[in-house]
Amino acid sequence: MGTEAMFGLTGKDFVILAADGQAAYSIIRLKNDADKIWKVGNMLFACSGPPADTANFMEFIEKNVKLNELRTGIPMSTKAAASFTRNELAHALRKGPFQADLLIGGIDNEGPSLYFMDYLASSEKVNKAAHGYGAMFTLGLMDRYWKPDLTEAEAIDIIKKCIKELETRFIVDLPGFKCKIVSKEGTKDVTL
Amino acid sequence: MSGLMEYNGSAIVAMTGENCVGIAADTRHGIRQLQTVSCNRQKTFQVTDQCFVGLAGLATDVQTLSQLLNFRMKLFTLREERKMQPRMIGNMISSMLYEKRFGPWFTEPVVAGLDDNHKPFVCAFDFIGCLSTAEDFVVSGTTSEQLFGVCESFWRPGMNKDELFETLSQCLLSGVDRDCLAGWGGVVHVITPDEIITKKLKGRMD
Amino acid sequence: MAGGYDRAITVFSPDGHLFQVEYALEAVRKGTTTVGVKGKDCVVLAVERRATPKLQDPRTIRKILVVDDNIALTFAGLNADARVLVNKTRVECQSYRLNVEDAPTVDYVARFIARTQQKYTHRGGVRPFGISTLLGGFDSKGQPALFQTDPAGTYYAWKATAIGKNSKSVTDFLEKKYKEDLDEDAVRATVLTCLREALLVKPDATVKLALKGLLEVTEASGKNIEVVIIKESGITWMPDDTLEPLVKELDDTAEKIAKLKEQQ
Amino acid sequence: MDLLGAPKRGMFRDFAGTGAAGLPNGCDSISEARFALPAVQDPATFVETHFSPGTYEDNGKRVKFSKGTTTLAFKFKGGVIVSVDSRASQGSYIGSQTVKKVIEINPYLLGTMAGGAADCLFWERNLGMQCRIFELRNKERISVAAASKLLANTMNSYKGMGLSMGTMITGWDKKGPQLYYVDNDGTRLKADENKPYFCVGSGGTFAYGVLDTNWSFDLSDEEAIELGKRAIYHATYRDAYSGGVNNVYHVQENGWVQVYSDDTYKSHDKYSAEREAAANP
Amino acid sequence: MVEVEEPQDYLDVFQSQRGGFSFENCKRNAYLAAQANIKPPTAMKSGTTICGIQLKDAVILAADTRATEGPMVADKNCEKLHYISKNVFCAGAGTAADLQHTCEMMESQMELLRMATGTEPRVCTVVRRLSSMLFKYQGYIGCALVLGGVDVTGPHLYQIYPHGSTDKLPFTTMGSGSLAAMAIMEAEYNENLSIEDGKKLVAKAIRAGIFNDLGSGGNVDVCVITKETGGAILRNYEKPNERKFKAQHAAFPKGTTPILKEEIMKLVSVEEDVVMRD
Amino acid sequence: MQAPVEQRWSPYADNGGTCMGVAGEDFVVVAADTRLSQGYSIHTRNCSKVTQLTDKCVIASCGMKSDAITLHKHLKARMVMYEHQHRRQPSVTAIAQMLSTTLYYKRFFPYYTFNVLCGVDDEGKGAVYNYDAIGNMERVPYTTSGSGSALVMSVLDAQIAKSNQTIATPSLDKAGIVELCKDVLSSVGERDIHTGDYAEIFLIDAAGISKTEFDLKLD
Repeated sequence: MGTEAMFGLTGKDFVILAADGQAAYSIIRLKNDADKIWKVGNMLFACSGPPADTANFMEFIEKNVKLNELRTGIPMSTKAAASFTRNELAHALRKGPFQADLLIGGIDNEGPSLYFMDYLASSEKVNKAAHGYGAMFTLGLMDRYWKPDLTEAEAIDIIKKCIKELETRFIVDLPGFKCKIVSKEGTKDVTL
Repeated sequence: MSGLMEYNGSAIVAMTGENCVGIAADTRHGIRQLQTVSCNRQKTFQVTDQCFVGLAGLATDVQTLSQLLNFRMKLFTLREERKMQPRMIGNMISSMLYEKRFGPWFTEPVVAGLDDNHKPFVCAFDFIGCLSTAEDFVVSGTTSEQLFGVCESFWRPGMNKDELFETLSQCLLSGVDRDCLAGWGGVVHVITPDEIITKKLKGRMD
Repeated sequence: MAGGYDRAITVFSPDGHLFQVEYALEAVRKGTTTVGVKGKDCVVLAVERRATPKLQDPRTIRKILVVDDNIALTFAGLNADARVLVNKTRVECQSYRLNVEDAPTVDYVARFIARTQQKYTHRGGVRPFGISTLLGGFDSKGQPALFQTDPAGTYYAWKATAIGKNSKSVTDFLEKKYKEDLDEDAVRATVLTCLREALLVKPDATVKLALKGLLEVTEASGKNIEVVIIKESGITWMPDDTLEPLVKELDDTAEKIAKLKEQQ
Repeated sequence: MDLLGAPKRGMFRDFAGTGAAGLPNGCDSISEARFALPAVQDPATFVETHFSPGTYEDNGKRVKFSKGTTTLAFKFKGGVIVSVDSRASQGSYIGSQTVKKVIEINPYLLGTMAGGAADCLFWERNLGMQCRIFELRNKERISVAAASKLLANTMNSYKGMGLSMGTMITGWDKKGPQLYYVDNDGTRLKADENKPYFCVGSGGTFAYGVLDTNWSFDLSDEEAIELGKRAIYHATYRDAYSGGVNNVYHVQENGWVQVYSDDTYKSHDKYSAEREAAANP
Repeated sequence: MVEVEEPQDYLDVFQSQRGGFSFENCKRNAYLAAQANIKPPTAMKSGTTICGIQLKDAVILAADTRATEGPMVADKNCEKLHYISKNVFCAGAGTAADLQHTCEMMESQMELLRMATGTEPRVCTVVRRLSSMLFKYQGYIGCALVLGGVDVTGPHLYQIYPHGSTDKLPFTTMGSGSLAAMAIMEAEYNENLSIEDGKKLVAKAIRAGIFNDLGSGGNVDVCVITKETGGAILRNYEKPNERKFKAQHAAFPKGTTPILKEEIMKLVSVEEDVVMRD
Repeated sequence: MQAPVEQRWSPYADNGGTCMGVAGEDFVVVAADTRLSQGYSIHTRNCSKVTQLTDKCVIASCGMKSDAITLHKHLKARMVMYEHQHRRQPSVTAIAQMLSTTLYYKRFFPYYTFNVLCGVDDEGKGAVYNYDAIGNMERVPYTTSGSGSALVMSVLDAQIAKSNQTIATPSLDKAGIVELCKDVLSSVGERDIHTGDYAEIFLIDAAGISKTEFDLKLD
């Protein structure tokens, strides 16, 4: 379980994802503004794990989703993207595993959907999710404050609470949190 | 790193000359090989007017043993009211180490001194007290391989105190320059019948 | 002629021809007419769509294919071959983006397609691709560029060109017409910038030129013409409602010219 | 749906790196040379046990690769400064004090060497070849991002085979000065926007201390070069596995320039004299 | 069991010690090894070639003089022939420190025995005491000894292994060079050799070990023990390995080594007190 | 009970021995002992570690003799191929780079050899190259490899590079360097059990390659 934190929530008509900005090598922080939330088609994939695995896996997924879009001419649904990603991860598990934990957020005619997926390629559609040590501190908090049809403001407030909680309780200082929202209009950055 | 002896890193060499004897040691104190804590670490201890003991190896044992040695020397002088000769100091250290045969101190001592008729005596030990004397030079520490090579080439019989000093310090410095764990300056003691010359060497600080 | 050599595989005939490749070029000449014109900051591709049977859903016949975010490709020749070649090209473009973290330039894509086509003229047991392609996109300096590739595996850059049925007459027409447009660009550029949103309301000269070229050889109706404008910002299809009047307007000019010729 | 040719993990690939996907223009391996493999079930473990650099007890064999170092590079207004030490140590024995740890890939690209010296030398020379071929094919210089990606893909396809390499790829391309960190498990990081620098090697932590406190984007060229020297001096002073000569390069618009190369012995004298002068003016 | 209370300061530690091994550091060293998974260093070992022959009325032992620390020659001229008593000597191979101290201990025990019984010690007594001690320590004391002597019952030659097993033999070799030496012994030994021929034989056997075994080298030490004269160690009986080439390096010019500080302490021999300087 | 130790068959052996190379202005001196040993026993006292590759270049390899033989054979074959292709002998610098990549191609099953490549380069200057087992190459004024290398290097630092000496002393001429090599090898012979018997010294200069032998201790 790397010293990273990422969490996500579904709102009324959007999904919000947040992730820390640290890329570390043993005890040294090499980068503190790493963007771990990838834009794939019109979905958001938050990916944590060793930078080599996350970068390689996410680029592979991103390009293949784009390829599918070019081929079929229709953008991929979140459900399809999640299952494609799961299959890739599961397939790689036996050959050269990628250590990558994922949160997949997207919106389509099924409404906003958030998928939790760990590096062993188990996948689950959820309303709130978190990875890494971050999960241990924030899942309780998210359970407490999440309610259906959250507005963007409310969701951002919960995310801020989670980050504050990490700052107070987690011994490791995680810098440069980034937060993004995906909605019908597309994806946008949220300044915390 | 592999051994406890290489946990801190050290280089000690002692050489005989014409009615004089010299002992030199590096001054680095490093921990876990990487960090250099300080560069004026004492690794040679004067035990009598004309005899020094150098201790290489695990820094904590070096300190513990030096205090124990100090205590045993004082006790001997109180009881016998005479100066311990270098050879006898050697035997004492040998039995002190061998006593801990199965739970040893991780240090490899070197003794260098002049006995009462100004005859130079040098000897070295392994960490369980096997005493080995030599006519020319003895070495100890993580830099022993390099020091063996250099001393074997540069030592020659019948050196006066100045030649002994130059040869000894050149051996130490060129030896530690090839060892990561030792160096950061050096200290050389040259013992002659009527004086002790102590010099701090300016070595590479990397 | 030196028969017997042109059946199975691409081998040289005694008089130095690769008949399979030449036959492929013949297939291209039978393909639907396709025109490409490079403008100041855009490339326009227009292609004649063969009359679609009533019951067929016109949307599924795509003669202009998107290869990458702002590279489009039209072709003349066998539809199926085109689909296979475009699929390979799309994989190559994504692979390029994966490894270089930058968009592939149109000259790079043209070279890839040409090389792929050439491979199929070299090995036994395979026949060349029966298509020539027109590629519109932007080069590494951000300038628009128009490329053509053909079954032999060669590729060329063009200011404007046409492939497929009676491409010869279209290119002659373009040669005459093309010169003046270039210097008009400065004027049109200013117009274009203020019309950025309403681009389609008053198409610029390049679109007009491409259409006029096409109308030389096809009978004018919005349904059997497909037009695409490739700009830095992306690829946009001309919807039928703007295409129809434009075709109408350009068509009568063709008649006026025809009348003029009669008078001389 | 035939997927994009991503670098396959665990499957052995020819040494040109990642085969089709590796080289953007799809040509396969560059030269016919292949890697010889031991006839053991799992070559990776074989190499790990017998020859992995870094473990000094290669079960008794006196085979030791060079390991331990301090290399750093930082972006600033005047381009990129690369400053390295030159010690190669095999176990606690110093193999050499004059290793050139900045590898001149081509007049516009620099790579640094940390970890296995042979691995860095070979693969960065190989990267130079790949960049040259890219230039010939595309008639323009390869971007630093693409060059570092080529190296990262190569590393990825040899994951677990015991390569040891922590390198920084830097240069000046169309988008200005660039700095990337690539290491042997395929990690590839672009330098931060706010703190665009990396320190790699056993002495890196010491250098980070000096860099973090003194770096600013608006350093003049002289100040930047001085900072590069200073950081490496402190690393060589404190870290046992760094030392020797300090080489400093400056990456500018039209390529890199070596701006300093001298023994850290001199820096020690200079800085301690300065400290004394400051102590009792 | 004598109750030994926990030592408060150094003096107590010294009082409570009554010789023998102290296992004080064992726990700490085990912790160190586990903590930093560090293997304890290897002690100085003497690769060694030693041999002994028993003649009609004498015993001759011989040994080489090389002590090694792994691939390094730590001592080029160490002593492997040990004095146990006037009429009993032994040659040792294995861990150098164990050899030195075990033989010293045996020497003091035999001296005490001689004073107590007023008689010359017998070889078999030494063998019995050595083997029981070595057995007690289960081979952890690494001594492989060739024990020879002439006592009232005549000349005896024994061989003792670290685990405590002993053999009585007319001739024997031990150590890493024992194979080379044994080849010579098997070829040329017979019991009615003269002492002079015996000395030549053992020297030849040791030389075989010196030249063919990397663990052995240096010079040949011989020890002849007879009834009349007792034992006498002929130190460096042969010196076949003088250094062949020694270049005369130009001496380093005076003052060439960079110095930071210099301090000269004149020795004043007024009153004899120990100057303890940190 | 001690954990069971997996005795994996090792394809490698260390046959000991020491070699060294010193580059002068226009000459190179290569010295190596000729003892071939394994563990504590000597295979042979007279087995050369040095192979001549071209008129102006030799290679000395310590470590495992069988790998050294294979490597030297391979290198000699490459020399012949080079001459067929270019109709001249390769320069030392070319050979050096070729050796580096040759070693690296065996990165995953390395030659257990520590090579010192010496020769006179095209500009007539002495050239010595130092390698680790997998091809990390560096051109140096002097170097050494093998079981006694740690003993040799510091002496060369002191006598050639004259590190830590503030008073300049005249540098060694050709004869001086040969003398130094002989002395250094005999010092190693004293202290390293794997080095001894005889030593060969190669002197490469414009005149060509001359070889002399001298004795070390046999113990």
